Amino acid sequence: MNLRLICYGITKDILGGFEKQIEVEDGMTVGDLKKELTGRFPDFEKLKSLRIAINTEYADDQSILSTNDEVVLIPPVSGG
Amino acid sequence: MNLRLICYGITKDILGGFEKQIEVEDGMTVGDLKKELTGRFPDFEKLKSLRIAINTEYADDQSILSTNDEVVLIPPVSGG
Amino acid sequence: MRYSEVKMENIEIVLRAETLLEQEALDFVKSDGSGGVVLFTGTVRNMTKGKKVMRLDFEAYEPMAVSEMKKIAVEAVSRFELDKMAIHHRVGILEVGEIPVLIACSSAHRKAAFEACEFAIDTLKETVPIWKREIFEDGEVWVSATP
Amino acid sequence: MRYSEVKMENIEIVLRAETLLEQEALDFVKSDGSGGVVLFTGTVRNMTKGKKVMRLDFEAYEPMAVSEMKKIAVEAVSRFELDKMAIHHRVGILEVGEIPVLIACSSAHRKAAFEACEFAIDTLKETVPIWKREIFEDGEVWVSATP
Repeated sequence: MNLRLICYGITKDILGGFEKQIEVEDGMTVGDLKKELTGRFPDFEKLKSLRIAINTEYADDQSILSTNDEVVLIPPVSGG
Repeated sequence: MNLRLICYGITKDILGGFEKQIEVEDGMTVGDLKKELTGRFPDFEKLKSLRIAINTEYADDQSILSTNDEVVLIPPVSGG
Repeated sequence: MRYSEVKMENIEIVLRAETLLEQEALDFVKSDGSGGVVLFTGTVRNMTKGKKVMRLDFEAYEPMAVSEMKKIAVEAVSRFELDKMAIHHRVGILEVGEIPVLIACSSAHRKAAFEACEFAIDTLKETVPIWKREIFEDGEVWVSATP
Repeated sequence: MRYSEVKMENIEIVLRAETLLEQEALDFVKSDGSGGVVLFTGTVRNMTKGKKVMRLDFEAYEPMAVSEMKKIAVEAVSRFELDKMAIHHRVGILEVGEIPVLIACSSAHRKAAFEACEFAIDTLKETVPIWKREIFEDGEVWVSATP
């Protein structure tokens, strides 16, 4: 399936843009997506943490992704 | 010796005014003064606490009073 | 979107590119039944780890940043029995001395207000999807991204 | 005397009959080297123990109130490694919603600023010779004087 990733902060630099379309297996979990990304873009290993939000909520590694989700990469936050 | 007492808060009501001259023994301590006041004005027993300031500093019960001191009665404070 | 807001009876969340004003947050939380108000103001520091900071650039995943700030305020009001809480956050370019974040709360009990305000800023820094880049004379860096 | 003030490089003490302004205390403590400011604002509540308060009347033993507030600020700045602290206190008649006290401080570390602000208001309520009378519809009482 096709996933549209939205990138904030340093993940924008790593993926080379705010939006990125990638082709992944159907029924992929958030945990799998993180592994997939780290495989394709080794710079993810340098981050303190990487969380994924699905439709504006933090998702755990077991959550299953669907092609219509708004999938957002959340590197370490630094508001305040 | 003569002592000029300055009264704030509820002590003004107990002594009946902002300033009160009283005659006490020479070399009287702060602790003695508190006893003397409580003897003369039993309403002092109702207070949560009574501190005495001499020349704008809190004085302990052993401090010796002198006729030229600015002696101020400090009932429980309630600023803020 | 450069301006987001949630306004409930006892909670006010603001995310915007315009200057934040302490008085605005204080005015929201004040009430005649509260004995005390605690305000935390973050400010942009001129130095970080001994290096001169020129300015900061804040970006937010706006809908989620607003909903996470709302969660914090809802939890703080309930857990600490507050009267009201306001959380205001800035986005965009900020110069040294400007205010990225304001958190104000009111309560009958001042101890609860202090605890709630500290809880809110601590949690905001962990959960709210907002990122800042520090801009130095010779480069820039995403704050806290890497160890 | 209805206006007293101590102003040092990093400490500002004000005791006055005129309205206190949060922005005034905040402006004093702000500095480009501080990461955070914490402000505590006391306000006059409309009720006390279920009874409607009309107004409060504050009186101070002014020279000592100022010197005790200064002691608190000096200790807080040193113990919590603050940049600056301001303590402003009102005297005279205050209506419901008005501000009797403001304490603001700035620090590189926000945890220290929270602790220092709480230390200062807690200590002020124990040591600073200021007294308030609560004025009700049917009488008045010196607050905390008797058990």
